[in-house]
Amino acid sequence: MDLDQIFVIAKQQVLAWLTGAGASVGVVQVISSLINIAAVLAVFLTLFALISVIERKVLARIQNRYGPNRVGPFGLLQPVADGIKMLIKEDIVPRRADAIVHFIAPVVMCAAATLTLCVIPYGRNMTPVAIDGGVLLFFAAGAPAELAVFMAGWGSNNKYSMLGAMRAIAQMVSYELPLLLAALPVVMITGSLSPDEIVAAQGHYSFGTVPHWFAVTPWGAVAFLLFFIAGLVESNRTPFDLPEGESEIVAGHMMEYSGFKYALFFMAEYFGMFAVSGLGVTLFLGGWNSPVSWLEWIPSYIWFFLKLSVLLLLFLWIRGTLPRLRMDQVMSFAWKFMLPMAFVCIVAAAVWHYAGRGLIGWVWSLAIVVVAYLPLTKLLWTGKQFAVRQYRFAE
Amino acid sequence: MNNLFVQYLWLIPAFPLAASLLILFLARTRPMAAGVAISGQVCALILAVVAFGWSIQAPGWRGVYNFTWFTFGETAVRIGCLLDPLTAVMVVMIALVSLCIFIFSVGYMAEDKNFARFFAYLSFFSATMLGLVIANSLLSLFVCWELVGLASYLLIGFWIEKPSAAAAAKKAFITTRIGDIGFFVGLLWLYGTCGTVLFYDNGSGCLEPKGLVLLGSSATWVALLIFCGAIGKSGQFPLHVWLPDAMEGPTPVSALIHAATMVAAGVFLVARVYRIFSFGMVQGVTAALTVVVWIGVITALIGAFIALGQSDIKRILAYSTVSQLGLMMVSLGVGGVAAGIIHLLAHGFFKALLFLDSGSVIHGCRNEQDIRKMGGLRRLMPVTFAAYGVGMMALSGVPLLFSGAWTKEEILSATQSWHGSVLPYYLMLLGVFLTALYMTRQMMFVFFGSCRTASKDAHESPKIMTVPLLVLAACVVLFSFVLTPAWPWLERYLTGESATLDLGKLIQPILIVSLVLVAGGIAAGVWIYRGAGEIDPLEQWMPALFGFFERKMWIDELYDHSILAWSLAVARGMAWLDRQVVDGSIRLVGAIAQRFAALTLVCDEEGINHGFDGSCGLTRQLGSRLSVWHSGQIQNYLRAISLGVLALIIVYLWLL
Amino acid sequence: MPVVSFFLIISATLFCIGLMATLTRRHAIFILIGIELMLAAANLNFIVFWRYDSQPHDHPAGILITLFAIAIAAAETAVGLALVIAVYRHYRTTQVNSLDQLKG
Amino acid sequence: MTLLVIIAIVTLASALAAATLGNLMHAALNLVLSFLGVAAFYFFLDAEFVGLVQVLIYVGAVAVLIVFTILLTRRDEEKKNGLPWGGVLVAFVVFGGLIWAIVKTPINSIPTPHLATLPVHRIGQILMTDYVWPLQAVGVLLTAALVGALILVMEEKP
Repeated sequence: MDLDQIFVIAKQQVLAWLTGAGASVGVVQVISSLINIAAVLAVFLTLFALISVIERKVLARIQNRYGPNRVGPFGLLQPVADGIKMLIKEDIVPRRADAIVHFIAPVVMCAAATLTLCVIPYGRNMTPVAIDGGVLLFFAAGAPAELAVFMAGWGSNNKYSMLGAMRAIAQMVSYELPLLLAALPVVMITGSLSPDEIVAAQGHYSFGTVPHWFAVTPWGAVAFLLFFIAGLVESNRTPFDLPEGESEIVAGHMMEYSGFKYALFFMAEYFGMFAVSGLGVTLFLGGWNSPVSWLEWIPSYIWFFLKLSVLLLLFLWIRGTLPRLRMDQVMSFAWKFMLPMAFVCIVAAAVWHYAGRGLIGWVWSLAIVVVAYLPLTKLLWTGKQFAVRQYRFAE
Repeated sequence: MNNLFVQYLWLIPAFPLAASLLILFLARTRPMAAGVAISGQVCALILAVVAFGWSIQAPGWRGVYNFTWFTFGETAVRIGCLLDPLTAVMVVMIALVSLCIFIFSVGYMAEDKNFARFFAYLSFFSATMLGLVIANSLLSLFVCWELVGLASYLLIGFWIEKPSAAAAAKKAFITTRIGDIGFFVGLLWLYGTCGTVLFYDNGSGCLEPKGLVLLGSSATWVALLIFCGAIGKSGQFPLHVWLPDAMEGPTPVSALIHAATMVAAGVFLVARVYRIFSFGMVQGVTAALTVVVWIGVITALIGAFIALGQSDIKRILAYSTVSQLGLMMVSLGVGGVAAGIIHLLAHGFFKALLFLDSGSVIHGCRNEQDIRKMGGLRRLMPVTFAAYGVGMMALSGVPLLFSGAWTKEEILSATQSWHGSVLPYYLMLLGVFLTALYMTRQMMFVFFGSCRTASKDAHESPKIMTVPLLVLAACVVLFSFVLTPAWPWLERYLTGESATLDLGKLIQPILIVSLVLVAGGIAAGVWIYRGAGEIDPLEQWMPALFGFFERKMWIDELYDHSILAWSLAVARGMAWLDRQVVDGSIRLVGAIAQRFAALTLVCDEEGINHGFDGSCGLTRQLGSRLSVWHSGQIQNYLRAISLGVLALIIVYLWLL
Repeated sequence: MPVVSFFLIISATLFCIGLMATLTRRHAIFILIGIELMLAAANLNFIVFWRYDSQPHDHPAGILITLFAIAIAAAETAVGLALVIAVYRHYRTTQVNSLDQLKG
Repeated sequence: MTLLVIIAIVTLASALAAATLGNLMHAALNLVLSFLGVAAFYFFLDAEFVGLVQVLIYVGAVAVLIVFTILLTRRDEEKKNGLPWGGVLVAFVVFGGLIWAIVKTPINSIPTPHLATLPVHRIGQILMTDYVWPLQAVGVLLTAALVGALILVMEEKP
């Protein structure tokens, strides 16, 4: 039996059973989409629980300590404990806060996050929502996240949360553009917005072993790097986790939340992380393709989740090592480095494509990328080295 | 060769003209003026004599010199000088007489304050008279003719302050001008028909056969028109009224102008263009000449009769001149051209003599001119009496010694032989009788009888006045030698033949007849006026007739009431017309313009200003009312826009 | 009732709500919101007419127009809001009826 | 079909709320909801691409802009004077006009023609070939708007 398609076949059998049971076509469609959603939620909730523990363990290991190992074997049941804790905790809503906005914020946050998840192809024809403009949906779904952050900050009627929200929005808005532009070369080369076609485009191997992943190509590597950094910022992760910078403004816009809403925020954050890395995998690391041709017998979803876990570990690793950046540095980095580099990637991709995708193309695009990289970095760092920080206040 | 001198003929008038200009502008002192004038006249006389000598060489010789006066466009106006027996004789006579009168007037005008101006005018007059005589073209003749008229006007009106003198001058000028109009028309007609006004232009002149042929039938009319000029200037019948009034001027003026020269111009003119008059002569009679004769006859009789009735010494002489001119015209008319010219010359001398005599008489009687106030001057002024006697004898025609007789005799013979009619001959005889009568009347009144009021302390005139008198008297006597039928040198010279001495012809039957008449006239005069006192004996006898003569036959009054009245009426009509119609129309136009201006003002004021202000006000109100809509509220605008869109939709759908 | 007119009615109501917002609200931003609504309604109409066009064809005219309209609307909103901020900074108020310096 | 009706109701309700709510922030958020509703309509009308773009731009950018502007102009006192009936009246009149227009126009009830789902590729191709000039024009417009907005808002350095 083909392990690869095991889940797909299962679903179809259920549907077949249903149609057999006399459900109308409409109902069957609804059921099938429900199944997909259930599958996504199940997989990623468990992953969320798992990763919350793993993150603390990895961070601990980085900091030369053990991390949570009291609850269950090697601390694996820690998430259950956290979950229960979250549920037990009293849900405090600030009195003069804007109750409705306060309440809706986490809801919208989670909705946006899950919506982005169901676009990514986890295995061969295992994409929960397979629409033509999949990548576009991903970004469109990402858009309300900013709004949710703002609602959280505004709803809790708290200066610090408002400040945190402002920072988060500024950060997310400025990095949305590089994120989009980093994805653009891939879309340009494959000529389609649907993730399945992108993954299919990366399915070939040259010389039997080297996979045609986009990350392998020079512009692809740079684009992947940019994409990854932008992803970090979108999900407010470590080097750019200013919104909820613990040391400064105590959990930023999530300050006034407690209990389960706070958990929801965390869930949304992790889902955001999963989505970004998932997209990163589909766009640059060949989605569910195996790195080498002779390992194709391993089921596609296995490959996808392997790559995903690599990226997540990278997230955690970065969180453990890099210090937090200043807000203006984050901003100038976005506009002065990321955006121009993204444009350069597009040009490099074009050159690579029109030079026949072969060695010449490879060399030319590498040259372009390197040539562009040097002045940009020089521009970025010299001026701002230790300049006095300028505070700009909103009137 | 012989034309050489003719070129300098124009010098003759040039000298007096230069003298007159010199006097007018430079010489202001008395001796200077007199000296310049007299010297100018002497030069003229010398040249005249030379010219006379030059023309005597060959009988009937004619010197012509023409030159172009000015050109306009292609036509050139040519004038010139002419030297023929007629010219030579006239030039000498004029120069001589003028000289004598110049010398006489030095004494006569001694105490007059405008002495220089008088001599300037006199030399100007003599210059123009000489110019007239030597002219070879009717045009230059006409120009000099006008200048002579001007000179006479200036001289008659010399005493400007006397209103009667000014009126007389004006009268003289105007009446001569009336004549001149005819002359001018004739001149134009002549030019029109035969293309040139030159008398002799080596063949193509108007007096030469070719010109005359061109003239053709219009010759009589041209002649008559030119005769009008002569009538005016020589004081013939209709236009003689100015001559007696011209006596207002100083006596030398009367002598020079109204005795010798100017009045003679008319006769000279007729003589000059005699060929036009006599063109197409039938037995010596042409229409023009008959007219000349009858005018002459009438003038002579009128002059004689009126002279009888006058009491002013100079006025009597004036009327005698009128009658003598009439006589000359008759002689020309009947064909005795030479006789007429000769009588003219003689008359010039003795009439100048008589006038100068009367001048010295007046001078003596302290400017008293009424003969009835004079008397018994023969003892007080012997020289003047003697000269006067010679002049009187010559004028009335006492034969043998005096030239007047011979010339009259010539004229009477010519008149007798005239084929036109016999009447003029008998009338002329009456004229001779009357002439003798009024001259003796004057003689009796002035020199004989007892000294009346004015001539009580009369004294003889100074030498400077009496010497010219004697010279003139001598001339009169000497002149007759050339005239006697025995040796009619002058007559032959004038007609171009050579004269032969023939004593047998001395006594002619006509001479006897005229002798008888003259003697009768003198006897009648002496008898009538023997004891004449203040009142004229003739007046006692026939007061009505005498009054008729004295009033100059009411001719002046006739003119006043007829022509003058009409012209005044016409003038008044014209004045009225001008004032009412022309001025009226102008005033009307002015009024209309004013009305129009008022109208435009009104419509401008009311219509435009108010209208404009009104419309401005309107727009401002509208603007302010509309500005309410611009409340600045954006929503108002948006509401308006949406309503507009809605309306559009509805219209669109309604149309669909 | 044909589906087309159903959609048209929806867009019409959306349009009128936008219009009402623009006409009634005092606040400058609400006017912009109103405009946004009206624009959305218009775009909806474009797509409806493109979708229910009687001649089937694959030329996505409606979509293109809507895309351009959306882009332009975004630009317009950006400038509008910038204006509102500038006005607020200068007049300390965003009440439209007090911003009537251009009064006639 | 019922889903369509539900979405219509939600959209219109949220739009009405956005129009009438006093609280600025709530109005803005309701506006976002109505944008999402319109996007849903686009999906119904087989125009996913436009729906996605709508969500991306309106919800992602415009809403944030509006919210930020509200933040920046918060200290403005909100005078609660009466609802100006003039505007409402005009709105209703226009609404009546439109409805009358829609009802009157004889749209023959054409069956929903079956459209092949339009691939995004097709849109891209046409955009880049036939509509390249409008695209450039919009690009210029957007840049101009960007710069303009920036200048308007940038305070002068003291």
